[in-house]
Amino acid sequence: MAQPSDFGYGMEEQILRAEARKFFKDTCDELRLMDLVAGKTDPHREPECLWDKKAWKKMTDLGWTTLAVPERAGGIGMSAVAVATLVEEAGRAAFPSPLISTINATYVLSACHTKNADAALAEIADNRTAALAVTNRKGSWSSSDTDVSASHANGVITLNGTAWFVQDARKADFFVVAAGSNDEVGLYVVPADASGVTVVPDAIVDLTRDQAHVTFEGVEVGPACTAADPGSGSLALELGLPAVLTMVSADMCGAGEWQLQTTAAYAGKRVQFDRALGYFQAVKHPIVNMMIMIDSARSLVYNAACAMDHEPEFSSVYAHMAKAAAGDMAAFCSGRSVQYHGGMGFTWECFVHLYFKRQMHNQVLYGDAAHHRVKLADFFMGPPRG
Amino acid sequence: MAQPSDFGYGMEEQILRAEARKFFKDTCDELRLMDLVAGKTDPHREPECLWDKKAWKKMTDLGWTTLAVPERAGGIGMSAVAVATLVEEAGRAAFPSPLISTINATYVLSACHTKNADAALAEIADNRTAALAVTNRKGSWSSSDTDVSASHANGVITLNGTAWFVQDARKADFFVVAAGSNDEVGLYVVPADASGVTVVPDAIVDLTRDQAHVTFEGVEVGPACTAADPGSGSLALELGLPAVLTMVSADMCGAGEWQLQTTAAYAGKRVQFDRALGYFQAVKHPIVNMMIMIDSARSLVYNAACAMDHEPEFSSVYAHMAKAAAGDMAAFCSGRSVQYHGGMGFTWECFVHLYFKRQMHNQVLYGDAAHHRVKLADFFMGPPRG
Amino acid sequence: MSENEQKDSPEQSSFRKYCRNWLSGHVPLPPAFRLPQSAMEIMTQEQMDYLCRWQKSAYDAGLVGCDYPGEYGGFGRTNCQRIANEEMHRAGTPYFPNVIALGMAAPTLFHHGSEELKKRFIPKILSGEEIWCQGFSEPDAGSDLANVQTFAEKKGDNWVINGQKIWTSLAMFASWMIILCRHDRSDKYKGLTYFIVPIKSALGKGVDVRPLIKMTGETGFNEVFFTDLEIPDSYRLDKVGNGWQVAMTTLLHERGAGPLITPTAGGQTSRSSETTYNAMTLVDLAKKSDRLGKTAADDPVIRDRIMSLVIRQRGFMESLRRSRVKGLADHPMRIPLQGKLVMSELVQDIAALALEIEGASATLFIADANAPAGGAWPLAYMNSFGGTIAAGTSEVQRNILGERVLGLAKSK
Amino acid sequence: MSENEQKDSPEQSSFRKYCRNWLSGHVPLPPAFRLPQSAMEIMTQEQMDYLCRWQKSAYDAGLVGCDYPGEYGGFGRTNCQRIANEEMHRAGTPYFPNVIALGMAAPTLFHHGSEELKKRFIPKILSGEEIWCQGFSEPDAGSDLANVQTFAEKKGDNWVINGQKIWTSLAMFASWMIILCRHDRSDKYKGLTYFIVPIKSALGKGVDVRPLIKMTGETGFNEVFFTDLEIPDSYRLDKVGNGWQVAMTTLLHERGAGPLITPTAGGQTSRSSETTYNAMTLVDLAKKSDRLGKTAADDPVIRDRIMSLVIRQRGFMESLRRSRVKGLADHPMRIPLQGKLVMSELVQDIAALALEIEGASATLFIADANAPAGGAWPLAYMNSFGGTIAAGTSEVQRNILGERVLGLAKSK
Repeated sequence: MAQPSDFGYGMEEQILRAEARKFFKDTCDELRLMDLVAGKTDPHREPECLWDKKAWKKMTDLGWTTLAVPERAGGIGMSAVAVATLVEEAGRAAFPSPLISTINATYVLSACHTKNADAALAEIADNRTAALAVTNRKGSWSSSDTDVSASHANGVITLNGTAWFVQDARKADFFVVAAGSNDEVGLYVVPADASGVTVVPDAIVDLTRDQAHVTFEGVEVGPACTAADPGSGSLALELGLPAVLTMVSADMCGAGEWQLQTTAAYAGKRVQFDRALGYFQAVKHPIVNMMIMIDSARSLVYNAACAMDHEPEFSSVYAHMAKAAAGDMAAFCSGRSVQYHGGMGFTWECFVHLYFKRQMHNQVLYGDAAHHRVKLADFFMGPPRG
Repeated sequence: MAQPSDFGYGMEEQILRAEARKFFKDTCDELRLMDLVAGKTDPHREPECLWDKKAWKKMTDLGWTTLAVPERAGGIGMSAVAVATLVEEAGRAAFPSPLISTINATYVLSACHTKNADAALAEIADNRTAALAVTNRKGSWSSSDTDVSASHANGVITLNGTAWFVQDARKADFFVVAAGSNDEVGLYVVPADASGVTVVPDAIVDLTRDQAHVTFEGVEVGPACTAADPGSGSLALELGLPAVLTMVSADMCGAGEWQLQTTAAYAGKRVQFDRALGYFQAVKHPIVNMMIMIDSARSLVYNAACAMDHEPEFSSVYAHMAKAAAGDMAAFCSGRSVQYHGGMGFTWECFVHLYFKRQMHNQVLYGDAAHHRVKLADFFMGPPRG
Repeated sequence: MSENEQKDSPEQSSFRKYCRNWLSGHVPLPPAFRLPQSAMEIMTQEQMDYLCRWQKSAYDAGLVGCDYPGEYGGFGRTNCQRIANEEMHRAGTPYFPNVIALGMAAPTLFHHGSEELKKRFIPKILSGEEIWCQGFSEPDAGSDLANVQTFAEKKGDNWVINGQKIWTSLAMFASWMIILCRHDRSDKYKGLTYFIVPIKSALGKGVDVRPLIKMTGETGFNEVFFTDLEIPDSYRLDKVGNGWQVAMTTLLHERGAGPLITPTAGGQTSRSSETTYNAMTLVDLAKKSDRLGKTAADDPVIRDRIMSLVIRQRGFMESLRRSRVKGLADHPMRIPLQGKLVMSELVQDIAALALEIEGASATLFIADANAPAGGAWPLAYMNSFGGTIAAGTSEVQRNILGERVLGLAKSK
Repeated sequence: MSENEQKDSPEQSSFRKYCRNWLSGHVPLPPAFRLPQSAMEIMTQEQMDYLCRWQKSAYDAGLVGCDYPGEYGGFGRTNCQRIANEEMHRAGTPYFPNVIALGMAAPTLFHHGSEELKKRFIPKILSGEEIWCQGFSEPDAGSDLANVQTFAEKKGDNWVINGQKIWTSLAMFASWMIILCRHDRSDKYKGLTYFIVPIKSALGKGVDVRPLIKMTGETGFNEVFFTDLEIPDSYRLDKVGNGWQVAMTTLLHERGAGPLITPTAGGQTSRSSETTYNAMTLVDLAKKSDRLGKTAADDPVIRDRIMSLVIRQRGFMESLRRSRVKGLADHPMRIPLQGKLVMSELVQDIAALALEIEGASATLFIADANAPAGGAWPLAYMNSFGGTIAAGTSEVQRNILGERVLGLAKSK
């Protein structure tokens, strides 16, 4: 199977992108974003969950949360490049919403290919929100390391333990939980309001997201909640991972492009030594390097997304490439965006810290650049010997 | 034992440095160096061994080759920082001579603490030249990997095999050869003109040095040639290694400083867009980065050299630091020196390629920067687990 | 069916079949001698003759100049040169030797030449019968190209050229040169006029070519001296004083943005898929190289760095692909203008890492029988500075990108 | 005997013994509240009071202002401040709070102040009784410091100050400010004059201090507004129109080159040996952090990168040591002028690597009970941009080094 040379990016995708860009610009420009998430400054404040539910309602009305849901489950079933283009625009707006988390859960559930998983997908198609709860205390994204256990008895499944680093947890209607039973991992759909489920917000750096650890204390769910049986959950997660990596990377590319344009605009405006800052090569050339890194990461994102539909056997490799490139890009672009905004860029009132923090978060999410280069080396070079 | 805060760098060292700088400037400025080593351009020419033996005679008359030889063997026994300061100046001149190779052999022989080794040191004190022949085909600097074997029978030692990457081999009167006998490594002093010894010149990139592999075919030497018995050769080499690394790094710092000054001078002279090149931050700032890297490497060199006399328990760690810093510095400075000389810097007739090539050689010699960082990590962090 | 074929137009599809069929019988045998990495490095007449024969046969078969109009010696097709290039790449043909002519002289003539010039010169560019070189750089006009001092003085209907060009690749084989001259010393930019001048036929009669030696010891570019060379006014491109604008057209093509505005003349110009331009070759090199008692391929730090380069290379390949997709390339010049910069720095970094992987053996040069990969990597590393310096240094490329794409203030 | 002691002069040696003896009984107990990393980040009056008490007791014992003349409140010793600093470091004392005064105001007064000013102000700088801040930056005068617009108008024997300063650390605690003003709008450099102005006593009477909030959410610097603040002409340093020269003296000290020309006023200004300024702390962090199923300390790529930083840090420490050795430092400013640039970028890179080592946990900030190291690393990373921006950005520092040390053409 081969990829179409245009990534399969056609008229529909172009229209979606234009709509999305307009929507986010109208709904959540920098000023509104500041108002929404940056009202309180004290770093010791209680963790908050700040998002615009009205805007979210409009997004669901537009069908955006069901783009990735397969038609078999009542969704729109659009291509992954279409979904990536939407996520990229959301990233450009640093938009606080359960969009990515729901999309990520969607791809994992789609990979389960079970009746129960399809039922959960139908809920997403019905505009419910979801989040993956698959990560352990140490931050391992590998499902077999889950800190949650599932015991099966008398037709009832009982979950115990804690899932960590759950993204947009307080915006989720249900969680897709990886839980182990005798060393075999299953995936379970657990409503956020189920008895015994406690969402404990983390006090995070990023202002545009919420993150939590979710504890499961004797949470009892029925067999219909089993999206993937013990033993097949790991595979489903593995199959869903390329999408997760690709969508996070798409978000990063959107945010990176915002940083580029904002920094270039400031360098065009700010005058020092009777010259616009951009005149100075010490500023101009690194800004060009930002652009080059963004372009590379962005191209790899579309390559990875396209592979999901057209070259699935390589989608994992390409997704590792995308996240590795996006990780390095985010680190560089974020640093430069603050540095070239000078003293101003170091203040709370300047927008750049919102993106800086979101990118700090994105960088380590699901593994940093070096992590993914290890995976790629294993693929291209074989595992290293002793 | 602690280091003196001034590195033990006193009046004697200052005078030596001033003398050395003047000597190399008078004897081998860039023009003479070009004449000496760059007369033939064809990359397919036979390997040559080009050096100024008259200048070398003057250097030995000045006692410079016996600086490092302990007084017990008839040498001057000066501090390692003094030796480093001389080597640094030789590096600044990219001076083709057996200076470093002889000094390196000196330190290894000094570490043997045997009568035979001291006899070899006395030869160096008598102005004979030497080179280490301890490296195998794969370029491993670890003595236990030697490709040369030594069989002991009837009071005669017979050497067979090949030593690779022997520095300034055709300028050496004798070799200090690492050879294995039943998995134990000894060090042997072998005259370059001994029967069965063949010096096969390598066709190398660097024009300021010669390198060869030296084959030993049934070379028979007497017991008096054993500088270190089988079993103690590895330790002697290990004890000598900090000096070897430090002196090569000192050479690199000298060459790096030449690259810095030459590039800064060109950037002050060359006009483009009605401005001296150095006006442009795209040139100025990386030149400043060259300076910063050189300063760091140079300071670490003197720290390592000082440790040899005052803090021997850490000399190995500090030498790894010096070579790691010098390696990264050499790579960066060499590249920038060519780049900022523009088209001119890319030609044979421009001096910069002489240093560029010498630094390419230095970089990989005795391990590159990453190699030494592995050694440092093992020291500071313990060896990695699985 | 490959990804590229899926989108072929009917004309492209049938032309692709034609190419594939013709190529199945006409890829020349490899020569007995070594070919350089790219046409810019051709050093011997033997190499040049072999490659010219190949270009001529490809031209006769209609694989060069596919999209150029018939009156200029082309074949009048639509977007078919890309097909021919793809198929030649696939068939593993040699590259074309007339790289400056195809890539820069032909498009410059196409946009700024008189009908007469186009009809006279483009056909022999396409066929490879006349090799071209480019006379832009001078000793004091490198990055600051507009500072050229080679002077063209109007004498009656003719122009008389005096001055010196430098870093002129292929000059020793060239019949013609595109040349940027000064006709007026009082205005830096408007004082420039653009011509074509004869080289081969004028050697010793107003033109002198002297080879320069690269730091590698190889030849590869030249100084070209002009002493009272007289040429007719008809050799002028565009108006007197419009030389800078014409030069911009040439540079646009040199920097990779040509395909946006001009039919591609054709062909690959280098063996770009081979060794020194491909980060993946480092994997094999690492497997063969020893490092700290293991192979370099088992060293996690080396693995990390190889993968960084593999990702950068793949990233730019995908960017080139993306630059052709409507909706995924907001600024038309943004990716194309990165080409020269990104690739030349990538090639440099690949070669530098190769040297680290080779370790002690990296000291061995091309004449050494024990040199890994025949000494190709030290050679490639040194030559890589040609890439980051020639045709606008990396510093100039970053200025251009910052100014033209991001709208930052001009740095000079 | 430590390496430092070996070279002590008789005076230094006996003073060292005195310091050691005094310190054995006078290091203050750690406070119940948290102290910030450096004096520049003091946020509460409680922190300030604690640190002022410490500075006063050290001054009373003769450990501050050791080398300053007695008439300015000093102790008239020779090269003894370094001894006191070493011994305070060794004893693990807190830092002094009056960092701007000791490091910049005192030396500037020393070189450019009238006898009257020196006698009036330096003693209370040394004792810490009067805290100082620095009024250089303005909204439109950051890197381009000479562009200051805060205006000083001569009225009779007085000056009237109007304008705004920004990024003013310690302004909320300061009694006095050193300030660069413009008295003449027609000449960028010669139109500048340098003064000292009251802050605390003038609050609400011509001076207004408003805190700014950093991207971390913390306060830490301020905007200071001047509205018709009237000061006597005796508060002027050096001549009218010599402000730029005076400012250069201040900046020289800010950039670390002060000890070459001025007695060091004293003390450590930060806990530089602690966490966020020491690459070796990454080793422990890596041992506690999980990565790909091992600890990060077992990951060769992480190990390589930690060692790079350890080497950089050690390299600069050794450079500082080398800069004091005759014969090993050809240009006296070459190492000292690197200090601010090298250390601030090193600190940034250390913090960035710490975040990678922490992995997913790096998302957790200082209020999170599960944050590794109490969230110090994300905080340190963000604050590190203060280091690369304030007091001359890294870009400005590189200009200075290129121009002053290497003699390259001025970039502005």
